[in-house]
Amino acid sequence: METLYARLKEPFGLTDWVLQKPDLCFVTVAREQLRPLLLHLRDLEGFTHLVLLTAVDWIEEDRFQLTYLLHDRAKARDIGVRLMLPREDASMDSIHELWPTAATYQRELREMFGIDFPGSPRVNEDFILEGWADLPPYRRDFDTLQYAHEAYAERAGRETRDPARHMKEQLYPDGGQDD
Amino acid sequence: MTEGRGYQRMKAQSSLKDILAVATEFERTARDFYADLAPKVSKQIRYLVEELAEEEQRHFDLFTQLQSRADIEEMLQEQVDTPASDGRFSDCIHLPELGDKPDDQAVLQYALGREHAAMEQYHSLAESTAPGPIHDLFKFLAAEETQHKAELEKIYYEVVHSGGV
Amino acid sequence: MKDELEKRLDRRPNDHPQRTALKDIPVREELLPRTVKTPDGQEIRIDPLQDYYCQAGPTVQTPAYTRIIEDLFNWARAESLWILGFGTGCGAIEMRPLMTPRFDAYRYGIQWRPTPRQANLLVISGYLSVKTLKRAIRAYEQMQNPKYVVGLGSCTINGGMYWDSYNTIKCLDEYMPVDLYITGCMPRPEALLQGFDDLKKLIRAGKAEGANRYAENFDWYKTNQKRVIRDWDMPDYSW
Amino acid sequence: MTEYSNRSQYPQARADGSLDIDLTSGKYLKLWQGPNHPGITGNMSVELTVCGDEVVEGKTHVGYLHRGFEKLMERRTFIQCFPIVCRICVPEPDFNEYCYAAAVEELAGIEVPEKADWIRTLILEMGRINSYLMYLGGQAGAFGLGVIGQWTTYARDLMLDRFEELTGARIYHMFIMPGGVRDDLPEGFDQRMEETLQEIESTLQDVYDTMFRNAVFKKRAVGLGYVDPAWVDEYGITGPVARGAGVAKDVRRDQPYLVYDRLDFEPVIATESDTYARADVRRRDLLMSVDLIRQILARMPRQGEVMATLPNVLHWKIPRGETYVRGECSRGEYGYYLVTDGSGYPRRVNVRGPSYTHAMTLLEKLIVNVNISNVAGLMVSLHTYPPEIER
Amino acid sequence: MSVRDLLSPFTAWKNLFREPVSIKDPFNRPASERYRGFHKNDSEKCIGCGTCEAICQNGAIDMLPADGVATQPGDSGLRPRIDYGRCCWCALCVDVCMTGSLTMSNEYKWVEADPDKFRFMPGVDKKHWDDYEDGYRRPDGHRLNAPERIDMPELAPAQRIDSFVEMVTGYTVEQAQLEADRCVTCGICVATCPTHMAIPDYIRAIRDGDYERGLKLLYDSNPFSQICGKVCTRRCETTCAASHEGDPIAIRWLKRHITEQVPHERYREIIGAPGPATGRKIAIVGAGPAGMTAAFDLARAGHQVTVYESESHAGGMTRYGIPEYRLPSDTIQREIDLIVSMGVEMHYNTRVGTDISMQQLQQDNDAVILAIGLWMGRSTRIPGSDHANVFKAVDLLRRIRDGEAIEAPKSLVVIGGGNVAMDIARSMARLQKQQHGEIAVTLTALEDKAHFLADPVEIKESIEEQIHILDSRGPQECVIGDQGGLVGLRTWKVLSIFDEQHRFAPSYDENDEQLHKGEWVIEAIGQMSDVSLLGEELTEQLEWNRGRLQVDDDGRTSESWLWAAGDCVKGPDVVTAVATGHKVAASIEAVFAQQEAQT
Repeated sequence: METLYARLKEPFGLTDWVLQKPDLCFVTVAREQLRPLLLHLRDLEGFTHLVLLTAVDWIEEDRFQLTYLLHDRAKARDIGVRLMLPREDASMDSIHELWPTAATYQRELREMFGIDFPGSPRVNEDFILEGWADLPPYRRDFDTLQYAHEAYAERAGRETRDPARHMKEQLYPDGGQDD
Repeated sequence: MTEGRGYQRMKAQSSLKDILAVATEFERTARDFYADLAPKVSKQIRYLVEELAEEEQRHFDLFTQLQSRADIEEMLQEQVDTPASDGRFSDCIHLPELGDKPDDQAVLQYALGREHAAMEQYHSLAESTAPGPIHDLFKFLAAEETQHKAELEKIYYEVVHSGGV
Repeated sequence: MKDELEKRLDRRPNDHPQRTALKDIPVREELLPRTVKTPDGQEIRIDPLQDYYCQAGPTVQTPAYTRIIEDLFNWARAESLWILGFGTGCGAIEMRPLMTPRFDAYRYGIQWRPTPRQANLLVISGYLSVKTLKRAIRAYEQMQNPKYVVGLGSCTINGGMYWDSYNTIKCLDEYMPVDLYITGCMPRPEALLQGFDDLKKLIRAGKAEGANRYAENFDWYKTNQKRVIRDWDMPDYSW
Repeated sequence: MTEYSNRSQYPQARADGSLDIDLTSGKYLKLWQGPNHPGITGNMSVELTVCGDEVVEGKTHVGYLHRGFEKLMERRTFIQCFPIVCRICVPEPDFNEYCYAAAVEELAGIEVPEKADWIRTLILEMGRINSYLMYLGGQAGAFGLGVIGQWTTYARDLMLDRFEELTGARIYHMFIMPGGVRDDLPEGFDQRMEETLQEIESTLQDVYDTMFRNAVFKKRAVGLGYVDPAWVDEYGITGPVARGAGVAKDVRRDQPYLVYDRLDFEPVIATESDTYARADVRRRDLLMSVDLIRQILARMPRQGEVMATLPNVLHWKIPRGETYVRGECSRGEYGYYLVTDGSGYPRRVNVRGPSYTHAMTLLEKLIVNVNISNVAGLMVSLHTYPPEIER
Repeated sequence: MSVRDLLSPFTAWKNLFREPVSIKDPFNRPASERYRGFHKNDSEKCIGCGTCEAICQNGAIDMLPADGVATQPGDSGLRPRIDYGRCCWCALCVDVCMTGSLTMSNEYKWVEADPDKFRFMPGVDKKHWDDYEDGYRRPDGHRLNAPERIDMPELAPAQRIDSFVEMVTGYTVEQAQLEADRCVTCGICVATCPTHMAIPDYIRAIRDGDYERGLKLLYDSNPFSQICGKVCTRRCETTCAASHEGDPIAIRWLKRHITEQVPHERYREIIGAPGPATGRKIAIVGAGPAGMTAAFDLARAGHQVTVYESESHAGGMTRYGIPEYRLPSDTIQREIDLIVSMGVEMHYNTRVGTDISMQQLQQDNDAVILAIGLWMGRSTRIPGSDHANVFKAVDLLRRIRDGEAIEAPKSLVVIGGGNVAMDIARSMARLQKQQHGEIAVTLTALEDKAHFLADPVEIKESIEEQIHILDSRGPQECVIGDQGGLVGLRTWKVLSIFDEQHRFAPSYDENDEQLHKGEWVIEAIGQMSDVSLLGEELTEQLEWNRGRLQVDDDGRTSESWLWAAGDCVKGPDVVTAVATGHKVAASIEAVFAQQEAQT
């Protein structure tokens, strides 16, 4: 894996190399280098299988991380290619012609993160959700609990007490130094 | 009251009536002793002395009532074997030197010794009287004193053995 | 009844600032009136909403017979629980052992049917996503009266482990009348049998009145349904 | 490959690749199979456009079982995620438990006791048997052989009894915890397991006689849903579907995890690459799992801990990192991509089940030209579970 | 296709001759022994800590008051109520249960028409599965939180025995993090702490690495946090939820850790400056923890506080009663300096009653606080106890802390089984080691080892330091030799100390008599207050309650201007003294506020 990185580092401008375990490493690549890198990995390095394509929302850094995980069966190894996208109006080039399955991943990312992949088949069709009108739910700024509270009825009659506060009320209502 | 007199009386007389008289005397002197002591001790421990005095007063009242009852006159004439090992009872009638300003520990120690002697004495008196009201009285008194002693010991432990931190 | 239901459920306002305006939901393509050419070349006009669906709402079914007859009917109903084979959630996986020799529900007059028209018992086997709720309502409405609903698993009762999920409903009885709940995650086949047995008792006692409740409070149920099914693109009543 | 099609009726492709289907032409009919349909694998649906009784286009629709696990996990602590992951895949929940636990252990640097690894392997193989038994029933049922499902469900239930006594639950076992497994094998487990295995073997023999050597099944399954070996990488095909196409892809052998490197087995393959071949691969794989369980019980250590010491799970934080953990489940490669950010909650979890590619792109490709009556059989032959697509 | 393919399926007919596999009675089929079915809770064992609620990812558990369960120290009085409309039977609640009270039965059938009925309080709401034997319980050794405490590093016995250098070295950040990690944040301990420190919160601050927040939390409720971090009697740890199935959290050491992590010069800034002056004057008698706590509170409120202390340094018993190896002087000094920096005026070497009268204090101030502690050692008053070589522990400890050169005897006997006894025994052992190279300290106590009043850690460390501990020995006489020198202590074996009613009633075995040789005998059985400073008149005016000053809940005496706090009211214990100090200060504030309102 180290030799692979050493070989690809310069030509593709790879950064943040992490060897997570002997058969899995992660690298970060710039947007314009992604396609050449994936092609190189697929056609010349044996990473023929797109294991998954997904995103991570680093909302504090105002960006999405796309992770393309490729697998090389002959050598039993994986490489995770990270790509950082600005969160605002996130859009990325589709890779569905490299792997047809990517279209499904891209549909999901479009729906769940709001990341667009122009040109990807059926990318704007509803995939999992139906009639969704809120923020894309996998975004960090979407609060599922709050949404659930507001959208769905819940059974009434639930209440709970904090043990420490309850003990204060029961045992030393006025005597506490710490409120 | 001087040393030995009570003991002599106890030895010499062995009718129940006389025994009761000694016992009454015993309780009375104690009561007076505590009552006299109360104003002398510091206010913080006065409760202790006052409580002791009250306790003795109760016993004293009990004996006085008993002696004034006519129905047991006959029984009082009965002779009993006075216990031989009863030195402490009369010892304790003797007033101790608690000093001018005794502290709580000193008072407690005195009271404890006294209760112990009384307890043993009543116990053996109960053993040597035949079943009947007098026997029951001594048994009652023995139990009273035992309990009293236990209470005092608890107080003693709490007051003196605070354990330290 | 409606008030009681309202009271039981902790109502929350439907509109909140976070929610953006609804997408403009068009009626499904299949529901649009259209002209179709049949294989033999004939052109026919189809208006699905008119032609495929009933315009009237559900009606309350009152016992039409004497007590004895009604009891006999209820006995017959109780002994023929025909379940719609619609596995809405994970609980469906315990239906298969139930229907196969080991637990053999058939011996209790319980069997699976493939279409709503043949079934009288809708088993909601666990959580319902909003997307499935929409289909479950249609399936329920298409079932013949008298019909029953059993909620299976804790998630039908109060959301279960999906209590904070944005995509599942929490209280099933908010959206359709439930006759019985069986708790568990998931309930075992034995618990299901127990539940069906209890349902039989309810039916025999004439107390499984869910379908009538639905008809009586149709508007209330519809309002609740439409509150969560944001792309309501079908007729209000799918009979 | 059997030729079903009469291409003269077929719609032409538009410039963007989609088909030019005019519903008003009367030539085509839109037919929804599912979600409420006996021939569907779980709660999903396929939107079929048919021409006569032949499918010209099929679109998979999922989302009926979506609960948003990946989102829910982001607001649960690492231990709180453990009970919910198994719900992602109902028929074979243990893979979720294992992959999640392994990913957490890797990022948190927890060493799992050896015995726990053996028990985990045992559970995963037991789960595989369950899943295959369910598949066989489904596959036969899709072609009208109802009795097979009765038998296999019974056999599966016996295995569920073993699960129950080992893990304390029938379906959602919640037994493989980050750090190890909950408990040791119960007293007399080996004996009862052996009896169960024998019953399963006998059932499988019956299944072989009545299904695999059945003219009806052969007639319908042979040649249906041909998968070209060249598609394996292109479409991300894994597991029995790939092995049925002659590609000996098996994570247990390729990248051994748990104790698979200490067990004797070879990936089962077939070359015909049709529905029959895939069914047969699964049947033989099932027998191999029976053998693996015997190997595990014969070789596993009987002494020692089954759980590592965990920090206080209530405020368990894991340093920033990311990893991917995979395993070979009955449908193919199951994987968890876990990202942590140093907090007490996962930053992101992505669950990659084999059905994700099988039921979407691959099914949509294979379904074209298939007779409507065979759609169910084809879907089952890919052995897809919708909840792992949409989670 | 072959003929075989047509015939083979007919083998299915053989099942005609098979026994049916159907379960005859599926309604009464017990689940497996380990089955995770419906919950059971041993309500007696449960302490209502709410850890089950905390771990439940389904939000299925509520903590609510239960009928017949009282709130008391160590038990919140709450019990879990489980919503079976939420539960997923993962049993994390059982695994994490701190007392092992929560288990599961193997019952699994529950059908209801009313969905609201699926909420119940196991163990309180009776269910038919409550007495089921089978069902899931946490397997042995299966723990979701480390049951063992992180050991506090300390000097080895050989290193510490000849010096008064502080023996405990304090947690490293890593150790403290690990120990803080064990806390389940239930807060049961808060009620037990006399001053109700925000224990779970400051432990959380350690986990977060936010020591300044932690320090702020400490000083919000305890201006003796550095001292309590070292010598607190830590009653909180006795009610710690973790103590039920493991070691309690080392709350004291974690408190100490916070105080050590924040630079001392930052303290004042974090704690905050005193408020604007009010012109009110308060005199405090005694610069111990109670007095100084009240001084801290009142000075921070802007009042003018003067403290009168008969010794040359402040700190009270923490300085003069606790040996240096447990509590170094500079720790005390830092604490005192911090309090004084709030604007407290100190008068050292000033004995009230002698140098200044109570009446004077009353005249000069708006309020007076008595915080005089328990400074007089009790004596057993057994025969011989008035010998010159019979000492009282408090007196000796004070002399040692004062720096007085004490010539240790070659051998000595200590009477007492409390912490003071351990302190003096260990102090004298150090002196012996320094002066003679040999240790010969015998410690006798009435109690048996299981009932020693001293902290078990103290006992363990004493034994490590070669103190010869004899339990169940009742002192009878300090034996004086022919030459008038002390020979040792004669004791009887204690058969029992308490009677059936748990009252003190020692009974002795007079046949088991022993003589413990010792040139000195040191009595460490108890202490009392020296109330003589009040003067006869004030003593008579005040109300007393069984030997102690009678005070109301806020520490106010029967005299409206006089409050009392600390060991002389309730003790002896540093943290209790702090708590009463706070109380008194708050009471005075309230009285002032009332007076303001009236004028």
